[in-house]
Amino acid sequence: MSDTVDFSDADAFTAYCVANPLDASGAVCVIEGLDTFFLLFAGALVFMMQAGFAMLCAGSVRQKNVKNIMLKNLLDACGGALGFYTLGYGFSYGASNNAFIGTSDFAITDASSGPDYIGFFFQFAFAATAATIVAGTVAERCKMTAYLCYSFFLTAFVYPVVVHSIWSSDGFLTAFTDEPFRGVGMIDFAGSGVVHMTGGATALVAAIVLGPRRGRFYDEDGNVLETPVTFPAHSVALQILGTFILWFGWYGFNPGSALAIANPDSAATAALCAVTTTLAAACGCVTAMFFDSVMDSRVTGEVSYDLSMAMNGALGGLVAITAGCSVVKPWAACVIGIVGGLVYYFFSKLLIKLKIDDAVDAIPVHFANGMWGVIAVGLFADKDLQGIAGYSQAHQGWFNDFGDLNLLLVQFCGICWICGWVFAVMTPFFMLLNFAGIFRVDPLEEEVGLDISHHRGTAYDLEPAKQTDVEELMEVRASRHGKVEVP
Amino acid sequence: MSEIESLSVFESCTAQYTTAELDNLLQCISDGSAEATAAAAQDISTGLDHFYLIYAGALVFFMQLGFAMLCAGSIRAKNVKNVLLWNLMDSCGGGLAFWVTGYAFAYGGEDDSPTWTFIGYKNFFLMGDDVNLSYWFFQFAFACAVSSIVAGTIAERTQMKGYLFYSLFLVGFVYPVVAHAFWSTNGFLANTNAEPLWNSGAIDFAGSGPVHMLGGVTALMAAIVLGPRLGRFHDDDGQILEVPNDIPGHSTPLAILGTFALWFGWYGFNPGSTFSASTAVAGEVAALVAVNTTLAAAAGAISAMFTSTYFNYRIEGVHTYDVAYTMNGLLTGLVAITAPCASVDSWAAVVIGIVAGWAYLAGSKLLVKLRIDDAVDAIPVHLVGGMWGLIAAGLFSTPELLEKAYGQSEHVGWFYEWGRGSGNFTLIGTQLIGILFIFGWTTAIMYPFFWLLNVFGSLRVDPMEEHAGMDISRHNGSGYIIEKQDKLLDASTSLHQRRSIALALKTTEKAATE
Amino acid sequence: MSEIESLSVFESCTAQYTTAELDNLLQCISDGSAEATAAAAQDISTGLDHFYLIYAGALVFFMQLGFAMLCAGSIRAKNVKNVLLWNLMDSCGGGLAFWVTGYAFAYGGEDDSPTWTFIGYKNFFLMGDDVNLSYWFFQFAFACAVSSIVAGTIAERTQMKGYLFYSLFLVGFVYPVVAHAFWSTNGFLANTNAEPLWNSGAIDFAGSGPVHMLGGVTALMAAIVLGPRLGRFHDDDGQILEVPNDIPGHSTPLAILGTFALWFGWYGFNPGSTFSASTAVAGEVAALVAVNTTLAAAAGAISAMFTSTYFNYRIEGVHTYDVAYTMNGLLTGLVAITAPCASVDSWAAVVIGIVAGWAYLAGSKLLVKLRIDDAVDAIPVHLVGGMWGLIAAGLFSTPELLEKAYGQSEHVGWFYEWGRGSGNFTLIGTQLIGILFIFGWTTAIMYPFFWLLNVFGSLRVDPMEEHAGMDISRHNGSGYIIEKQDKLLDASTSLHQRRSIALALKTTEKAATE
Repeated sequence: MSDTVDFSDADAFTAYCVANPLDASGAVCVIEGLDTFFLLFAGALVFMMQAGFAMLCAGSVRQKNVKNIMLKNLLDACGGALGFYTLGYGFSYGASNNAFIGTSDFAITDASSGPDYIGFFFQFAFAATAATIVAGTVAERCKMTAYLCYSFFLTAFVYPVVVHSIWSSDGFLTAFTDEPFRGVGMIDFAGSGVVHMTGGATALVAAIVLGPRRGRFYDEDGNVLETPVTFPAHSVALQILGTFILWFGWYGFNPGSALAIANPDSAATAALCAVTTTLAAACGCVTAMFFDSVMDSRVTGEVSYDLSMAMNGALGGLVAITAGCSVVKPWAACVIGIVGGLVYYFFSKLLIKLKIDDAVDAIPVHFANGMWGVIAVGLFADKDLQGIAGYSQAHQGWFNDFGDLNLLLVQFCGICWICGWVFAVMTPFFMLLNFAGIFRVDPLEEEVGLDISHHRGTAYDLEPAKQTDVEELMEVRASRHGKVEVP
Repeated sequence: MSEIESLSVFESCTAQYTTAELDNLLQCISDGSAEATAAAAQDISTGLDHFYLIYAGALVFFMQLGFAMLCAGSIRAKNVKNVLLWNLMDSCGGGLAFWVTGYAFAYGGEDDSPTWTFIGYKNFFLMGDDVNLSYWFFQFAFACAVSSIVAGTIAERTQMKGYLFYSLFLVGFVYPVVAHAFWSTNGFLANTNAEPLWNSGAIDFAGSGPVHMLGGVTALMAAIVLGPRLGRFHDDDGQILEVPNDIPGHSTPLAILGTFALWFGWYGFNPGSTFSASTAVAGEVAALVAVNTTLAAAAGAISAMFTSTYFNYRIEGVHTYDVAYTMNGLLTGLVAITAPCASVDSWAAVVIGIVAGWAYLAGSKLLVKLRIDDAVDAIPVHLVGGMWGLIAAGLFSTPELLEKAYGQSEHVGWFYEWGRGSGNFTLIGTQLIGILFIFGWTTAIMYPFFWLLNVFGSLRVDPMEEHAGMDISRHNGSGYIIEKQDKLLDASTSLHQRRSIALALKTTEKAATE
Repeated sequence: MSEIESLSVFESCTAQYTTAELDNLLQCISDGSAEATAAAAQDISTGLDHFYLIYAGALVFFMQLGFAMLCAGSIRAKNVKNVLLWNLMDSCGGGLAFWVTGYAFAYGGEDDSPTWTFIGYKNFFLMGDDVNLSYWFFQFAFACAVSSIVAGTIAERTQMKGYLFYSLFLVGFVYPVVAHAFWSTNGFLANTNAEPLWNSGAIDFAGSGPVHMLGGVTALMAAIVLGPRLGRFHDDDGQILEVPNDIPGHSTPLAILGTFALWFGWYGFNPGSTFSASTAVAGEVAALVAVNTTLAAAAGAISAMFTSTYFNYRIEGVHTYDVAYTMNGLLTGLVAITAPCASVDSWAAVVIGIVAGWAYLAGSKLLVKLRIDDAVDAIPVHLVGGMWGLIAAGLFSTPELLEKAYGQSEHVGWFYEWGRGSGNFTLIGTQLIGILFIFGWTTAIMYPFFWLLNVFGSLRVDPMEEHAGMDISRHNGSGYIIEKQDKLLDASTSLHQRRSIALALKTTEKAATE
């Protein structure tokens, strides 16, 4: 500092040294290091959601397909990483002259500094999440090859386009530009729309093209069953394990989307996100479960508590709050969670009515609640919080300003865009796969289970030791020590 | 801050003092510079502290996973759905109860005055702008842990209804009162109070008392009112069995998974209780806490395992190593170090852990003697461990570390009072008062509460349901559907046959082309 | 800092320079202000770095959960309790051993002199005030990982006693010596040493060598001395089987859970090894490390899976996708990137991962050929992967990144030496020396150690126990007690009957009221 400033000019010197008190000491460095650490932490938590999805899906399917679904979840993370690395990140955030897609920074070649790398890491975790949502829906009947094709395609192309349009500063719906769409741009803080709806919409298309599992809605001869057969989950412990891991991971997903922590606004935003995330999940869980209990008890006369309702309700609440977690008040988070629980309940029933088979109910959780989350922002967004979270304050949620429908409208446009894009691209894609005969496994393999037919045997072998061996051991012990009786 | 950003200090100063004397100008420059520095540092610290609390809160929340898996693994397969749902409800119902009243009762409206209050009164529903949200988040995770502790003890025989009632009541009211006493600046036991009890206040860094002991006492009350599971201490005709029936857990992997998850979560629970990582002192305290937590856990596991192995060897003549004792010993070590983690040396952490392992074993045997049935041994872990933790803090707290962590060292651990030659009982006395307070308050409230629930028939399930298992009776079917190997293999025979034909065809074809 | 707080900058300056000229005074204000800022930043940085190490340490500790689940899932159901208890003991016994001697041997008393020492000599029992406690915590988690690596390989046939002996010995002595050589400032291979070997020192950012390769070599020695499990390569009469018997794991979900947990933990293991997050450079390095870790893991899984699928397809004519190969390929990718993660570009991470996948498959096949039985394939993952990681660091390290992460770029990866036109072998040579050192030291110590244990009959369990399974023989019963569905359903029949009656009654009642 003393080298560059002319001390004889007292005014200039004081102006400089007072205006730049932090450059000299390296406090700026602390900020960058801290922000990087924050994203590293958040990215790792979001990554952990992969484990959550894997456990949840594995628990929810039948025992004979466990290995298959776990491998798919593992490959989501791996294929997703490579897909997003080679193409996806460039399409999402690469510099571009158009509002549709990025055109540079493939294989993160432009990255030269910490923020670039950590940005990629954090975004990769999101992309992998979008891909893994579909795994559960198409479980038990989708071919491995098809799955790999689609998960690469999704992370490398379909999802990045959505990201570019909504989150990159070049996108046409983005809020992060000087002149956003209708003065505000789409508010999707952590990706109810971008991540969950994209994944959920893909799952919907896949489920329709793929058709239901054998024996779910139709009997052996293809006749419609009067009551659809429910395939119960094979391990509740795994399901709940997965749910808790997902909830844990969401504390990286939502607060992490503040993308920085070393300034008061970001810090306040991240703290708020942690609270709203918690409340929405809790409300979603309680609502879905008790609503189901009440409805059920009116039919059967006995009160029962359904676990999958509880946990999918919680996940529904989490998905719903993801868009608005930084711009709604805690009470609104509760309302969003409550409605999220109901949205899940009814959409789940609707899917069954429509004979669309979703092995883990990922469509109601991610698609329906993703949509609700995006809408909820249009209803509940709070002007002050928008400011703190770095959004335009030109328009706020409808409930906070009854004369102003702009934000709600923008949110609707976002929904239409995501649905339209995903349906338009993925429908032909899946139909092509189907036409080529590499989408669905053959009926015999499905009957036998994918583990035996494609993964060299079952996932479990709980065979205990041979009884004769055990008895022999006990007898020898008893004679040796003279104290133990043969059980 | 914003003003300083937009306008250089010099500019703002000269604008104010165009005609001022030189001294004034210099003074202003100097002040402005100091202010800008402080503001920038303040910004970073604020961010860092929020981050730290979110990190720690997330880890404490992860303990819910740990409790769920531990409980699920430690009970019979027929009730696994039930107990998992309870644990999920702890986070959800508990979270909401803490939002509605819990936080307000515990910390609402606290001020710096030396007044002792019984309960907070503000920020219900998180209303008001004066709540630090990341602090709320961290505290929420603590509150949920309290009610999860009880879930394991009363598993396999309690009605869902009863569970929900007590869980909401515990998190919404009973726990906050104790947390208020220990941790609010207006609490009578809080050393953050200007004039706490005996001018000392209790040392409970992260909650051996308010969290674990409270959960443990509640579990004890519930277990007494509920009675043991069918077939545990009595036969079908209600005759007392000579040797109590052990009811082993159905899945060791789940239990160990839960144990590791809890241990991991404890690295948020204990170090997070500094609430800050933005100063060198806070960082150093947190580091010490992490180390002590590790050592106490390790020592607890080792002492419980080898002690039980030794006693068992004397009876049976074979060395067996009991997994359940080991992991519960470990957890007791963790519970015990929770109160003194910031104020004891690392060797003391090892000692605390070793004693905790023994305390657990003794507590566990005692419960069986008294025919109190604890499905997962949560009472010896949390009640006994928590009590020992509070006592240990009164024995081993060193002056230097108390100074660092709490900024006071007037009253120190009893062993160090000795070292000073005083033998002053103040700190250990306060710790004992804390124990009595928790015991008295919880018993006085929770025993009648459970008794009433029981009278109204909302506590225990009927024997038929208990035999069939809660999963089938209340949760639409069993938690596991794992068929026998043979059946699956049968189904695959036809597939394999077809495969062999395909392969044979291919080989022939290949041979033909060559 | 305290002085500056109590006295304004202006006051302290004017006190010093009462009669000074304006320039001096201004300079002093500026200096004072800079100093205050630096002090504030220093305070925050210290806190932040402690936090960072606690975070990273907690994640590395989480890997214990990963190892436990992976091992448990990959072995037979009858030994599951045993291997879970081992993994718990790794953390507990290992933690205490590292407290007693390990840390002191590895890092105790290091100084900035260029001396090469064999072993540290201070801070046993964490005594002394000069230990950075959060650093200790982070290193403890590393040390535990070493001994967990071995647990899987020797599972299902090793005595508890033998396991405890070697685990304490490994963490308390063998590992610290290697860690000292690579990472202490007095280590002969450490690039933090002022005059390391060949003026270069080995590049091992987070421990492909000292942690993974060392664990792998120990596992190899143990497996050789122990011999294979009964029925793996020989039939009941001791005749060699023509086709070795595969012994598949009993639960894929546990294994995959473990894999994910390990991967998650690696985000503490690798990025955490910057030891700091409070400077822009440290942040940048940590960010790159996170990216490289991700890519190598992904590439390893993909390459191992497709390669095995391809070879299998040529033999069997059916596409099968092997889960165990995939996850072990993934882990090998992680192990391999651990050494070079801070000094290679992202494309190189992908290449390293792909090669790691192949290396794993080759290693695994080779072991079977040599009839060395590794219950969870830990030797190919950690030994082969660790070796490849050290070599890869010698090949791919770029000058820019070495400069950033290590502050030196005199000797760079061989491919870049080429680019410089020099073909200098120094770095790759040092890496090979590192490999030889780890191999030599570990073999020289551990082989005799295991051999002695074996001679004294403390290593292998007797065949009868092996057949019956360790859980029943040593751990009070089986790890799973999942009753048969049918039995539960039977028990619930009466319940359902009563329910239908209740429902019927209710309906009638309703009809009556209407």
